[in-house]
Amino acid sequence: MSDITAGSAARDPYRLGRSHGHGLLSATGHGEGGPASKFVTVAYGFWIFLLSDIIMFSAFFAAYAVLSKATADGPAGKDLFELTRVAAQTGVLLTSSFTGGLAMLATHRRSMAAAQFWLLVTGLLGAAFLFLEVQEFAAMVNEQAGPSRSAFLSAFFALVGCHGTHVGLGLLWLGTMMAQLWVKGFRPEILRRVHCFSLFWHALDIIWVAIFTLVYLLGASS
Amino acid sequence: MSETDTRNDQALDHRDAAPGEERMEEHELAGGLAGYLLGFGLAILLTVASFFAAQTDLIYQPAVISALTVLAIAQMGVHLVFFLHITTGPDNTNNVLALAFGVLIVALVVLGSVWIMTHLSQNMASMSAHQAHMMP
Amino acid sequence: MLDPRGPISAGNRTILLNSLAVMLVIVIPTLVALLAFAWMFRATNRRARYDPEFTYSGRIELIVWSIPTLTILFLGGLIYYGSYRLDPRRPIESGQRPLEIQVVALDWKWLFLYPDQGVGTVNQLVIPAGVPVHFKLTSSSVMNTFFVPQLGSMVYVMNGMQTELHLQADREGDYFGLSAHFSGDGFSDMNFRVRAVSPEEFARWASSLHGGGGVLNARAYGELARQSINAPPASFGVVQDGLFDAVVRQTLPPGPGPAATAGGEPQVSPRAEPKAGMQAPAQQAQPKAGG
Amino acid sequence: MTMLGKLDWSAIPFDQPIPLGAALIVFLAAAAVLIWVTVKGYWPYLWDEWITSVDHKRIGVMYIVLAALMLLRGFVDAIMMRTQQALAIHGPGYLPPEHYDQVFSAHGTIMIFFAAMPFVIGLMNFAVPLQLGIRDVAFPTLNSVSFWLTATGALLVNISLVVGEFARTGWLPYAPLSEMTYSPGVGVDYYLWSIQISGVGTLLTGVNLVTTILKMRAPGMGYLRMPMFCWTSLASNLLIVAAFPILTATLAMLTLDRYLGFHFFTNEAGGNQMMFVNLIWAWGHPEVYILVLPAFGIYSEIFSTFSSKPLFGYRSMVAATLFICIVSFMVWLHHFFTMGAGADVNAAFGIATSVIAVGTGVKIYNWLFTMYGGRVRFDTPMLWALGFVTTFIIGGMTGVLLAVPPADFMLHNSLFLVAHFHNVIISGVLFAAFAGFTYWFPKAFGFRLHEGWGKAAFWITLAGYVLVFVPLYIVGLLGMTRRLQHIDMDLWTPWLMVAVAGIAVMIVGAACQVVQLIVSIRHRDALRDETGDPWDGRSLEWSTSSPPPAFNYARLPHVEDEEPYWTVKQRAVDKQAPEPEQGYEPIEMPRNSPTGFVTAFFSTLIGFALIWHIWWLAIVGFIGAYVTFVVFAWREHGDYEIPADEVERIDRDSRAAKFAWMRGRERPA
Ligand code: HEO
Ligand code: HEM
Ligand SMILES: [Cu+2]
Repeated sequence: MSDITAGSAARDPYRLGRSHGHGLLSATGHGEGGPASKFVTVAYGFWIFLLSDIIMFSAFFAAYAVLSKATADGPAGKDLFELTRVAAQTGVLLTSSFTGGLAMLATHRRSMAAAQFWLLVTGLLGAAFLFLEVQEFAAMVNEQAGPSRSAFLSAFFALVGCHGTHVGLGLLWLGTMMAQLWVKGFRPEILRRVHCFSLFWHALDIIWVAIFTLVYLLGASS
Repeated sequence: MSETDTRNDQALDHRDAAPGEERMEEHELAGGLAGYLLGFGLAILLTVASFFAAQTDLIYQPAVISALTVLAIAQMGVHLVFFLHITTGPDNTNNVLALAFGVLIVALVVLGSVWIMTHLSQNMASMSAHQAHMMP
Repeated sequence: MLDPRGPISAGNRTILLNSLAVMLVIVIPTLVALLAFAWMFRATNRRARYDPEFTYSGRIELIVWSIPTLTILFLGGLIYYGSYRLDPRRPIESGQRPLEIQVVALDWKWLFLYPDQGVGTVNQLVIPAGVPVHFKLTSSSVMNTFFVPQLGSMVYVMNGMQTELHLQADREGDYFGLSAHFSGDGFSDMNFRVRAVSPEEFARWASSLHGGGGVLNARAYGELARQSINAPPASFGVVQDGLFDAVVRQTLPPGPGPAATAGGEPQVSPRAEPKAGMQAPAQQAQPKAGG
Repeated sequence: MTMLGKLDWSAIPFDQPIPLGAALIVFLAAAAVLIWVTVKGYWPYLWDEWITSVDHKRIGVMYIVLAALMLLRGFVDAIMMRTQQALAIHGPGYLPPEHYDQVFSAHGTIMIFFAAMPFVIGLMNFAVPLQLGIRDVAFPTLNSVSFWLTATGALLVNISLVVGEFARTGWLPYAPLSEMTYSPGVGVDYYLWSIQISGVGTLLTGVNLVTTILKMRAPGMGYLRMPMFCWTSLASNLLIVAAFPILTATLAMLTLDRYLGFHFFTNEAGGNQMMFVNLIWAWGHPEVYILVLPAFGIYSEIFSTFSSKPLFGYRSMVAATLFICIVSFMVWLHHFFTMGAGADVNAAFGIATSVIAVGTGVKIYNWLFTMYGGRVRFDTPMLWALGFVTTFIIGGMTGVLLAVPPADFMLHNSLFLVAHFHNVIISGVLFAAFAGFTYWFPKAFGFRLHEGWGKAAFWITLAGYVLVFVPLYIVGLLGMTRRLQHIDMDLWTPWLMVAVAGIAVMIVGAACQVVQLIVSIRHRDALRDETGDPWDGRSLEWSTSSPPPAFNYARLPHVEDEEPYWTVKQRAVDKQAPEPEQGYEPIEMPRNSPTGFVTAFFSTLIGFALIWHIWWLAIVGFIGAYVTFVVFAWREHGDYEIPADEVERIDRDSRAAKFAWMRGRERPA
């Protein structure tokens, strides 16, 4: 082996300024050790997808930033936003992120009961969040402050609604996965999916931080 | 962790970490239940601080926005570290690079759009304040 | 645009030719080298040296990065100064007071208003030669772009917004004007004639029109804003005060689309065409023809 | 409210002979193919080997078939436009505005989204895993879903030919023209849903290939040992992941405006139409680099292979690729200099734009020096590559010209712009597609394409392309603007006549390509490539047999340097002995899955239903898609195993063929 390596290095046209002697597995972070495991690949792929999702949100954020003053003589943020509800939503979603983490810990311990329990709690908290949001939207529509009232409200409903839709889809996914976990147990592919779900759920929480800061807190205070 | 990764167990120490993966054996600050608890606590603290900053009169009003921005960034950082287990370790390089790319694009899109749109809107304002004043 | 008739288009052209020249200086040698190398080192040419180890040269890399960089640096200066000097909002330096003209793009024709003269025209623009013109532009409905190639820069026009443009014709003559941004089925006919005349003749033209036939008030504007293709040139001797600002501020509603024009019937497929629009609605506003 | 929403018989253009006739021809052709397949009993074959295949090579080929068909459709549109403009001088021509406007909108949309994108993605799909020395992409079933979603988008656009209409708003539906008020028909809705659906497919491809390239290389293949095409594919897919979500969001906003009365871009209630322009270009500019970066990669492979030399300045090329990738996200305003953002914004974006020329220039010079000291062989792929560099630098130069704001104030939306982007897209992307197609065709099918017809196609296409687009630069300078249905200026007419002559030449060129394919298939035995390495290649894909086995490599190759196959090949030639055989192990491969096809079926329903406001059908479609997802998630066996002795048998055969060929070879001096 060693003479072959030496031979190829001598023929290596790019040897200029290149250090030698990398063992195949030693270079962590450079992927020289051959294809990564399925777990790493799946999680990484999902990570890339999440980044793209966040970029999609950034377009809605950009639109909101540009249109937030375009109230067309209609109500502005500070006439509409109720910070108590927003605080409740934030608390609920944040806690669900935490319980989601506990569910992950339970899967590491291979404890079915605990995992199912914490996933259920996470789902219920997510549903509570969604309920509060729907309530808010309904109230606004009733006050003639629906999305077609002004460009500002269009941008608001689209941005916050997009997050809400994600939470809703997350719930659907969560339910499906709890059923799978129940039926199939802690199999590698199920564990991969649970892991991706947890990434998804935490990412939604991060987006919510941006929303409650930029939309609600800034909107209500200016 | 072992069943999640049947084939590459032995190489565990040498491979990249999956995003969000917790290296349980490392007993890190952000590891295990303690990590989640710590993160949860910090996040609550920062949230409360944000809501407080938005409503108090203690902060000079025009600077509220910067206070809120800082708090939001801090909280996102807390979520990333304690919930998503992003670290600066060598096994996380790939994950952090991807994240950095995403953040760069988000910044370019949002800041670029706001910059462009502000200039456009200023130049296209239908009339000066003076003119508006003269209109019936 | 190769035949400029005003300071703006002359400036545009000079900058264009400068940039082109700078780039050709390196593009042409590159082109020649590409063809020459390919030919020289063709496999059948046994006299050419075969040197598969020649895959890196720090010196060449340095040159290869720096030549384009330097070119772009120079071009960057051109871009920077050009952008400021030829900014459409920048007034043209001149001893003359600029003429104010307000432009409204309609579906699918151009309305020109002369606030100081109190007159208006459709699809024909008359300007005094040698005098800077300050355009304020807007649209009644969709985006268009106001463009007179021989006079220079174009600019977008949009409903609810006002853009600005400064142009000047140096000499008397007839120029071609058009919309440079697609705006729907009647787009290809959204052309207008620009007549640059002597300042005296311009004054005569304006006063002959003033007070004459054709009243442009909110109602007439509403008619005019309906979709119509290939509207003939027309003029108005009386223009309601503040009409342009009312369009910009949207106190006059945006022009209707085809659904509204076609009399409320449900619109489904390709037949969503303007039905009532085909006869020139300008007629209904009783303008004085020609002018 | 009826069961069929807005759909009724008036949607079918019985009174318009041209679209109806075209539709009839397409319909009859499709029916003929279906009948032929049924009569011959090919359905099981098609279903098992292609439709449900999750093999990246098969999916790559299907992408390219789709792209080629759509390229023909887009080309027909182009012929219609050129002839219309030649006939409609001071007259109406044969296409009324409401039809002509659909033609250019469809041409642009189809060419970008359904011809260029699938072609490039197909080539990446086919070649990247082979070049990386691995067995498939990271997510094979997802890959199939991506393809079928793209096909759904293409199908919907083509349905609009018969049922309803396509958008009449250009390839980017600027608001407010595309809002309900000004475009009440279903044309824009067809656009929106077909782009959204295929956009999801593209995004998933991006995720898939980024993950593949970053996480799944053969052992030893560090980043700086990846072939150039893998690098540019990585950059391109990163751009997909970063840019397509912006498109999705922007079109979603327009959709909300049209369907639910939102006011993002309307004239009423504070909507801001400039926002649409801003956001659509924040995607649109990176999009053109998504197309051209993989093309640059293909050219890099070709310049190196056909010059019999490693790529010159490899690391410089990597740097230039990443440079272009990042900078392309900072220039989008150059598409609307004339909207009036003011001097400082224009200057900043103008300079940022021209900076891209530096990265591109570096690439050009490195290709130049790749040829220097090489032995340049003028096979068809190399001809396309040479045709590319020589014309692309002109198109790039006119692009930089447009990046100078005062120049753009005169040239924006002119035919000069149209000439610029066809100049860069046709030589940059289309020629690369043809080059890559010719280059990898033997790898995919085991026989080469006919060289004579390929060369004829090249020269004729090149001539036609110059004839069509040089006149457009000139009329652009003479003030002619784009998207004109008829022409009133005599100044322009001679040039339009030259262009229409050029399109006739291009038709001949296209015909040569079709003939080339037919001739090659008929003479496939004479053109057979036994060695797996017809061009004396340098990267890993040439080390396996043609066509490669399902698993690509019996053992994952161990990569020792930048040109792993070249090294191994020279060693074998030197020693006149093949690489020692290593032990064989069973291989796990992903099973076929109809998931992609079924998903596409339901998304076609969803798309069609939403376009025509048939709400119940949309709900059915969504439920179907969800059920498909659950069924897929629930399946028990995603993989199957190829036993070791089978692997061994396949590999022995191909090694023997390869060595028989190597034996006769000498190392080039
Ligand atoms: C694959 C597609 C592709 C590619 C590669 C490019 C490449 C470039 N484009 Fe083009 N473009 C593309 C596709 C389009 N462009 C458009 C429009 C467009 C516009 C807007 C014009 C307007 O609307 O008014 C500008 C300013 C540019 C600039 C550029 C520049 C600077 C490059 C550069 O990347 C070129 C770099 C290459 C060069 C320069 C040549 C080689 C370099 C050498 C030899 C080094 C030395 C040279 C110098 C230093 C100058 N493009 C549109 C219009 C869309 C629409 O409106 O519908 C499309 C589709
Ligand atoms: C094969 C030869 C081709 C010819 C002859 C051709 C011809 C044309 C013509 C005549 C137009 C309309 C110009 C105008 O507005 O007046 C056009 C527009 C356009 N073409 Fe092509 N084209 C070709 C290939 C391509 C390819 C390969 C692509 C992209 C991959 C492409 C993308 C576009 C786009 C985006 C537009 C703009 C559409 C719009 O205005 O909305 N074309 N082309
Ligand atoms: Cu661009």
